[in-house]
Amino acid sequence: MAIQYPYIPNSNTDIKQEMLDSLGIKSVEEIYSFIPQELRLDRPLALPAPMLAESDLKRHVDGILAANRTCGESISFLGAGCYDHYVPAICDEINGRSEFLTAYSGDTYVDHGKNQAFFEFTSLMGELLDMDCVSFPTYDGASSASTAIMMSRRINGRKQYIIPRNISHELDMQITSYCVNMEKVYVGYRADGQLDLEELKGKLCEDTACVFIQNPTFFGNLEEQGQQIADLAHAAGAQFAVYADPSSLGVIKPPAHYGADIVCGDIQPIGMHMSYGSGMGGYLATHVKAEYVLNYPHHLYGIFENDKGERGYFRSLPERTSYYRRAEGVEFLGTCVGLWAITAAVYLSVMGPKGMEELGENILYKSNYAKKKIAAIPGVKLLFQPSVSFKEFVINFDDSGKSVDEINTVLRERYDIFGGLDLSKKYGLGQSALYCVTEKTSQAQIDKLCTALKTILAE
Amino acid sequence: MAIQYPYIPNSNTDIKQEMLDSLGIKSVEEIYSFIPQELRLDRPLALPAPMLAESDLKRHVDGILAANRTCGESISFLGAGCYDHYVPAICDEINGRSEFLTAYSGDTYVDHGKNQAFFEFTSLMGELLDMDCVSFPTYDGASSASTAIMMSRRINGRKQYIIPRNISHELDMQITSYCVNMEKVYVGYRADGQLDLEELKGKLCEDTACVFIQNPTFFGNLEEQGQQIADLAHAAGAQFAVYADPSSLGVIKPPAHYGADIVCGDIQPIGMHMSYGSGMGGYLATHVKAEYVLNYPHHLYGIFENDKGERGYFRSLPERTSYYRRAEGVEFLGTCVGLWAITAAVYLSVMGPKGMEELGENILYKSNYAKKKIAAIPGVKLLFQPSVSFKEFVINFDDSGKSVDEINTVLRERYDIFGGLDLSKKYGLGQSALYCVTEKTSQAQIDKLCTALKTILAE
Amino acid sequence: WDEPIIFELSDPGSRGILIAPPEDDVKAAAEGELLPAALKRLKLPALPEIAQPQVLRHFLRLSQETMGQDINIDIGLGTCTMKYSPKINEQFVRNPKLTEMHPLQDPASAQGILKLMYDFEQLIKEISGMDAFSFQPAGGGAGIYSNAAILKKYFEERGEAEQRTQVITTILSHPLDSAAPATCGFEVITLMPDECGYPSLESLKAVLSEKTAGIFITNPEDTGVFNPIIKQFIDEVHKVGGLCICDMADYNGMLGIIRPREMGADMCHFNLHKSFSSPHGCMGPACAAQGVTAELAKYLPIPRVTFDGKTYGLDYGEEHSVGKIRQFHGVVAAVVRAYAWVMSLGADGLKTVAETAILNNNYMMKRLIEEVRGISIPWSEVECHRLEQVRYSWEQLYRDTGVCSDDINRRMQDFGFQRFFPSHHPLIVAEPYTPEPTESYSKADIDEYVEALKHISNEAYENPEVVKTAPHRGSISNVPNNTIENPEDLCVTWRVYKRKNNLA
Amino acid sequence: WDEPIIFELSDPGSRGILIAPPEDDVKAAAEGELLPAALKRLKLPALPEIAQPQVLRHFLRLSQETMGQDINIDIGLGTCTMKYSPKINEQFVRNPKLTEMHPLQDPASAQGILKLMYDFEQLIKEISGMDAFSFQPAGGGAGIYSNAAILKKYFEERGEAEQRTQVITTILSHPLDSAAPATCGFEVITLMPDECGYPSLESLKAVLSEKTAGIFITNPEDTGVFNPIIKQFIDEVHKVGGLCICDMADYNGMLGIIRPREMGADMCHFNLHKSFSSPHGCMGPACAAQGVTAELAKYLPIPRVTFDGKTYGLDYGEEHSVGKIRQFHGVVAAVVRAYAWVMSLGADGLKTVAETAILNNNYMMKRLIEEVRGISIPWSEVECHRLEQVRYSWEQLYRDTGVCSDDINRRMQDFGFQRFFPSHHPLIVAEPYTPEPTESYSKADIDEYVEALKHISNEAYENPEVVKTAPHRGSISNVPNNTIENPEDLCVTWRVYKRKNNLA
Repeated sequence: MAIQYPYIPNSNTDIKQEMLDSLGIKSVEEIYSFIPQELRLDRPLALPAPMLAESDLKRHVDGILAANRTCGESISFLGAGCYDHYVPAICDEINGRSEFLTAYSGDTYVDHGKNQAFFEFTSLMGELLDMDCVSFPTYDGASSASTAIMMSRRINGRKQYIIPRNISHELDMQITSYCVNMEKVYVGYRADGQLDLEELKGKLCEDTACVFIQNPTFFGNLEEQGQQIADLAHAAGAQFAVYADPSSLGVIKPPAHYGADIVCGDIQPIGMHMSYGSGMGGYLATHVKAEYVLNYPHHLYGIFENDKGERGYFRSLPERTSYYRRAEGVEFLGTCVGLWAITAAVYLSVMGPKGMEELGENILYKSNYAKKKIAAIPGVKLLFQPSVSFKEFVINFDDSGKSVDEINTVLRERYDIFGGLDLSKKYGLGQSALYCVTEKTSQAQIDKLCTALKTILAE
Repeated sequence: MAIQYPYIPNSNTDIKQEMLDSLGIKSVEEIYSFIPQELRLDRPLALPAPMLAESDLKRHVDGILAANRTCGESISFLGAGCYDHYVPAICDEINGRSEFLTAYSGDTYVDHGKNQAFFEFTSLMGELLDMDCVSFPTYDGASSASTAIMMSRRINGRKQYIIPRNISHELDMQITSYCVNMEKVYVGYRADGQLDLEELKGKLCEDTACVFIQNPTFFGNLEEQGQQIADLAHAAGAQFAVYADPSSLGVIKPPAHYGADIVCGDIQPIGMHMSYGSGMGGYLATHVKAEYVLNYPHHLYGIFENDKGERGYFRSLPERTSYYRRAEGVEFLGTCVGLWAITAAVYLSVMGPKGMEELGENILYKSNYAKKKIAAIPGVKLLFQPSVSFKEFVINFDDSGKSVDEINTVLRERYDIFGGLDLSKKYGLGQSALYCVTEKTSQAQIDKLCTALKTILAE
Repeated sequence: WDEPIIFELSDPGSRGILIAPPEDDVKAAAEGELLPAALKRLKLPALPEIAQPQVLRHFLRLSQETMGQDINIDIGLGTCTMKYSPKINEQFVRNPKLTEMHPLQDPASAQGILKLMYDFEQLIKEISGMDAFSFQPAGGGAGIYSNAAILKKYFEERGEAEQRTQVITTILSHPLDSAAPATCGFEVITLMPDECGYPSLESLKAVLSEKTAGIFITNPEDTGVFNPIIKQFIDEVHKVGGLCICDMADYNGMLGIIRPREMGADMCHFNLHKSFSSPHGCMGPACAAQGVTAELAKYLPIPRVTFDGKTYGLDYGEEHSVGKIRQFHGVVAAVVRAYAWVMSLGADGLKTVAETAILNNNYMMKRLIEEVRGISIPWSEVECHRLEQVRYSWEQLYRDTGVCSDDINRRMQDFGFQRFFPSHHPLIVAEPYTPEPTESYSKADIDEYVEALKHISNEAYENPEVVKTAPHRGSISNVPNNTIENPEDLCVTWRVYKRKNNLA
Repeated sequence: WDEPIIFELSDPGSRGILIAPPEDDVKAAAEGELLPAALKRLKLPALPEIAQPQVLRHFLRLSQETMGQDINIDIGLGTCTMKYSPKINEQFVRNPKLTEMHPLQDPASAQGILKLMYDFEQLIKEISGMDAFSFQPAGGGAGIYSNAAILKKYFEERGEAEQRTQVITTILSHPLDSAAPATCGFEVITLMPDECGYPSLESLKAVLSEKTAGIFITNPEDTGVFNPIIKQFIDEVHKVGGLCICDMADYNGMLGIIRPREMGADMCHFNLHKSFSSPHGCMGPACAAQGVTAELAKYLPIPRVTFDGKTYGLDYGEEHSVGKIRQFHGVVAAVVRAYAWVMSLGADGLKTVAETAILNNNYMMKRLIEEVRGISIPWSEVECHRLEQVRYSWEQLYRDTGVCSDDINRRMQDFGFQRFFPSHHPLIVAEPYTPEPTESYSKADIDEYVEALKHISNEAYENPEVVKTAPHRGSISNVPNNTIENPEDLCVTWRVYKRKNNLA
């Protein structure tokens, strides 16, 4: 007898027959027999034998994943865009709810709850960013950064975008992939990691669509000249776009406070597990002005009230979007990260203002402690001093005569420590590594790292 | 400032003050000041400093549990009443639903869904057991066994219960704890593990309330004389109560088919994780006759229909219960295992008749294979041959000169195998161990055990 | 949802999950039939046959038709201590490091869970003042029973078993304080309350004798009335040689304030699924932590967790123990949750729990009495002290309007609340209503709840029909005739229902 | 539930979770302020302050007001492939062995996940016939964009970038087959269908030229109409030197039957969150598996997973690659689920998926056309071949009754169904309706769904008001005036709403 597949109710032999009978045919093949033979596969797919029993499948997949060594099992100092923050249990509880997990594009009425959660996400982000317009989140921070830049172009019709050299290479590459037909102009940074304002002045011109910075920068230090950069950009008629880490905004000024017009970044730090990069999601925010609003490619969930006082949520101004206008729409818009929007909403709701503040403070203290302690190790140099850094900082090992690759290998193999990201290839910083600490990193872990580094560098 | 506890909304300083004000008092202590000082604790509790941050708590508890070595990590042959069956993901999904997890005693209207799930549990068990009356499940199989015996006494007013010597010692102890003011009479078994019918005949008398057997017996073999035992018990005017493993009933005759009047057992095998014994739950079933029905201590969820054709579920005949009649009720009735009732309902629904049959067949084949292979190892003897066994069987090591304790220690320390339960202390079977295989046990695991035993016994 | 019974979803032949066939070698090892014909089931059980998505959908819908504490302001279910069960604790009990543990593993491979159980015993010893605990009883009733079993064993060992056959309780103690000792073979004597809501010392003295084995007492009583002379009660029982067993199931208002030790208890039990936040799980699995004095420790169920300063172990010594109350170690998952909960709060946190529960209850009590027409509090004439819960009466409202407590209860659902608990039997208070606003509810929650009661009370006075015919917005509407006279009309399985209704 | 906005639940001072303060030594290491005044946030963000039980309850209630595939017969959302996402796969992606993996870990510590990604690439290569895959695009749109980026890069490397600026698509291909290439800088030419429902070969030939970079085509088209001359289309494009990019997002009816390879595709993408069962998650996270021929493999986004027969690694070589389409490795969790799903079914199972999807759709189509008044199928005059979905039209019903597709859609909710998907824009079919009864639905599900449509159609003819004023049993009722004229009236945050409505 044919296999009766648990996921396929109508693989049931009798029922299938009943349905075929009602259609007056003998096999499903008759339905698609109109498709030319040359298009059809004339053999079964050559796939491994299936694991039909769920228990076999579980053993198999768990077995594969068991070969991973995780950041929970080891001690990790990796960041660089994806962060090991604590995920409150309630976040997992809500995003694991069958209803949210398996809903899709239902609108105002049927998915009222989902839409309210989306509206709450944009509203909560609005408070965190102190901005009035926040869109449905997109694929990742790099996507929202790309849109921030292209949005600038759409606003002012200019072609160039200025980005700093202390930007993430991966982020840079992705912006390049998306901002086609635009010109990238780099601006350098000083030894303390602050943007080189003089160079910026020289690069700004009447074709500058926007100035884009990361704050904290990719190297972890905070950019302190936000307002000056804003002023320079605005004076040149350009937009000022800032990529900001939401986990920093309980203690650090939101970009809107130093003149940013467009704010973007990644919501992974606020409630999403890393999951080998699965947890990324991009947010984008602006003021509510027509030139911005009409240049979002994303859904904008607006609130409305009927005469019974019931509130509903609609996708507003949909005529902008590629779903309505195809090639003429604002960029393209696809399935992004709705579940992460809801999760971030839960995260911000449960954290509240005090939670975000304490989170930020915790991380500030930890980075400060780690930096001080590491700086004391012979053969090690901290870069971008004396700038304040948040969560990440760069250690240079040039004086030690050892490569980051060597050091990281020993850290991993001997100490079960994942060292910071190797920056030696792309950033012109010699043998440097980007170290990250979060509120999950304990003093004991930092101390263990220092002891290990001391030993390794002394060998 | 006082800690604002996340789990205690009104620890909020301002709100607490507002509430105190509305009561016209200065502190909560004023409310309970009427309680004599001698009753009150005059110092703070001496407890460890709390882990107020959820992330600290998680690290702490995960750290403690990490010291466990589980049956998933090792290879386990432990059974003896708690079994490592596969738990379908859908069972965990449903019993993890907030609504089910945190509901309690809501009745007909508000908890309609829960009540329907209970009714479905009893209905599904009814089919599995081929019996018409099934109660809300109780603490564990031993509890339901105790009630089966006490129910017999309530029915026929007799005082003795006959149990076989091949009963689980833990089960026996628990029955003894509950069946107070009754007399226990043991009946022996033959070398092949079957009940000694001659002895039974001799023990049956006019004071026999019931004959109670486990099938499969504690030693894993099947009792083949069910009908004869039933006939003997009935001829003596006694009830016949059978403790049956629900995971066996897809292939093995339910006790009702060989004359059982009362059927009981544990539902842990059908959908519950072992969780160090947390997953136990007792079922109890009979025919729908007044003498049985009125002697259940448990809730009985009946179905009713209103004139709109809507079905509702009520606790039927509640006047029986101790909740209504206190000391005069049928035994006592408390909070038992509602969540496991729902889980077992999901399990049986997803397994269906074919699933239960295949499960049973799989286990029969595995035990057969394991027994044959182990029997071939020098120094080892299988007990209770040639009886057919289901899931468990007893290996005797007397000829090897080694104790079960020694063998199990080596198995665990050197091979990462949890050997069968040591029977050497309570059962008069010499150096014997009770081995268990389930559908999760792979051939490779059985083979590994055999290789290990061969090596150990040859040392 | 108008969800059919699961059997109605059956499509014969469909499968919800597949089971791996045995390996080829395993199959080949079989010679002939594996089962004698006499043992073989002849006809497969008539379980439904349903594909997996449909099974999932069915039970998800039933879950949505269930009002868990998580989803509603569950103030109504008094004596149940409906409080927040933190979600992080669910992660702990769903960790394979717990779920895949067999209870009979060698302690060497179970050091984690044994340590946790041992450590929790130390915590709850301090919380209660008692000297030793067992977590084996799998529910409040089992905890009381286990205490009764120790009581019996204690007098057996002293040779007084024949003599000490009587147990005393109060009518407003939990019914199981009566039923469980009775099941254990004791004769139960029940004291009635006087005008203060608890029995007088005189009424106790009147029944004490050399036959007295002990007293099983809930305090505060089921009504929320705290018996302030509890210590005298206990002293009197001790004087005649009896033991005192305190039912601490509803301990939520006393954490860090009052301990059974100071009351003089010899034994007690705490429901970990109530005050200690393990979720109720649609009535279990649960755990009663059974606490006793040092003298009685040897009688606790086996096995007991031991610690030699280095390694955790299990003591299966049967000599004095009452034996087994539940298989293995009880509902260890509840212990894990309770441990995590206590560790998340500490001493100050626990006292805040109790004080907030008391504050919430007294705040709500004030609002109800002052603002809701037709409600009253029995035994409040002299003075009205209540800790964490109150038994109210709707008697006045019923007299005025004909709307009874049960009507109001059904109407509560229309406002999105779980039903309320009226009272245990016997119904000493007329038209009873027993809510318990635990520390998990905000002031806004309580206010919303009170407003609903006000609204319903007003309806009762102005438009009683709407209350009497409730619920109007539930999964089903009022189902009359839900009682059966003849026990053989009982219908607790679909098979019987089908037979009665001539369904296929 | 009448659930307030989360901000309305705020009680200033309350905490939902606490954060551990830094260790004492860590704190002591700080000298003075950690932040320069210029960087410091002066006022805390005005997030709500709510205790944890209330936050949980709020979002649980919102979840219950959301109609996921799990909970309803989600046939309506055509082109979305709403199918069962097996629960076991959620256990895999929630395993800490995945959730706690950082994407930049040394491959030596990530052999498990790399093996799984590598193995899934082998599986989907065979399923599609394509030679290489990237799982980096995090949604269908990103997959199309990534293909457009390769198209561009390909011609750049051949020095034809200036010349080949045109991309062709069909009006009934997914809108993003037009929008994504346009975002990538291509000029888009759109073909219109002829009377068969797809464009004629002549119309294609008319727009092909040396400017043609490629064609982006969905087949079956958005309407469920399968273009049987797809191979000729592709051959013609190849003839002028263009590449063919097949949008396989809706592949559910073709698994094991038709592959992009045999069509002649140079590139394609599959939505793992559709045909391959990864759940939709309220619109993502998602994954488009991007497949290309061997010739184009070097252009795929980096990093790519490698295997040397022993060890899995990552190749970050940038030389030919289009670079990054999404950070890191894409939504790996979707790959894990898709891998598990394919391994649970195998070759026969996948073909059963496709054939059952086709059977379900054709069965439903027959019932709808024969039994439901006012519905019709455009382009069915000549012959009516549909695979896994159909675009219907309610035009007749609208003409007869004035009830439009949107009215019916709102009414569906009253019967417990998710809304249906009408059509992508532009609305070529009047009063469109596009359901997709995937293989996850039973015959009984489909019958129940059809009955509801019949019922509503009858209502439209007999009592149109009830349909027009729907929904009647939803979380909210009809909300009129939901469009805004002035973009600056946009209100997507609570802060703006409060300001507009003068709320505190």
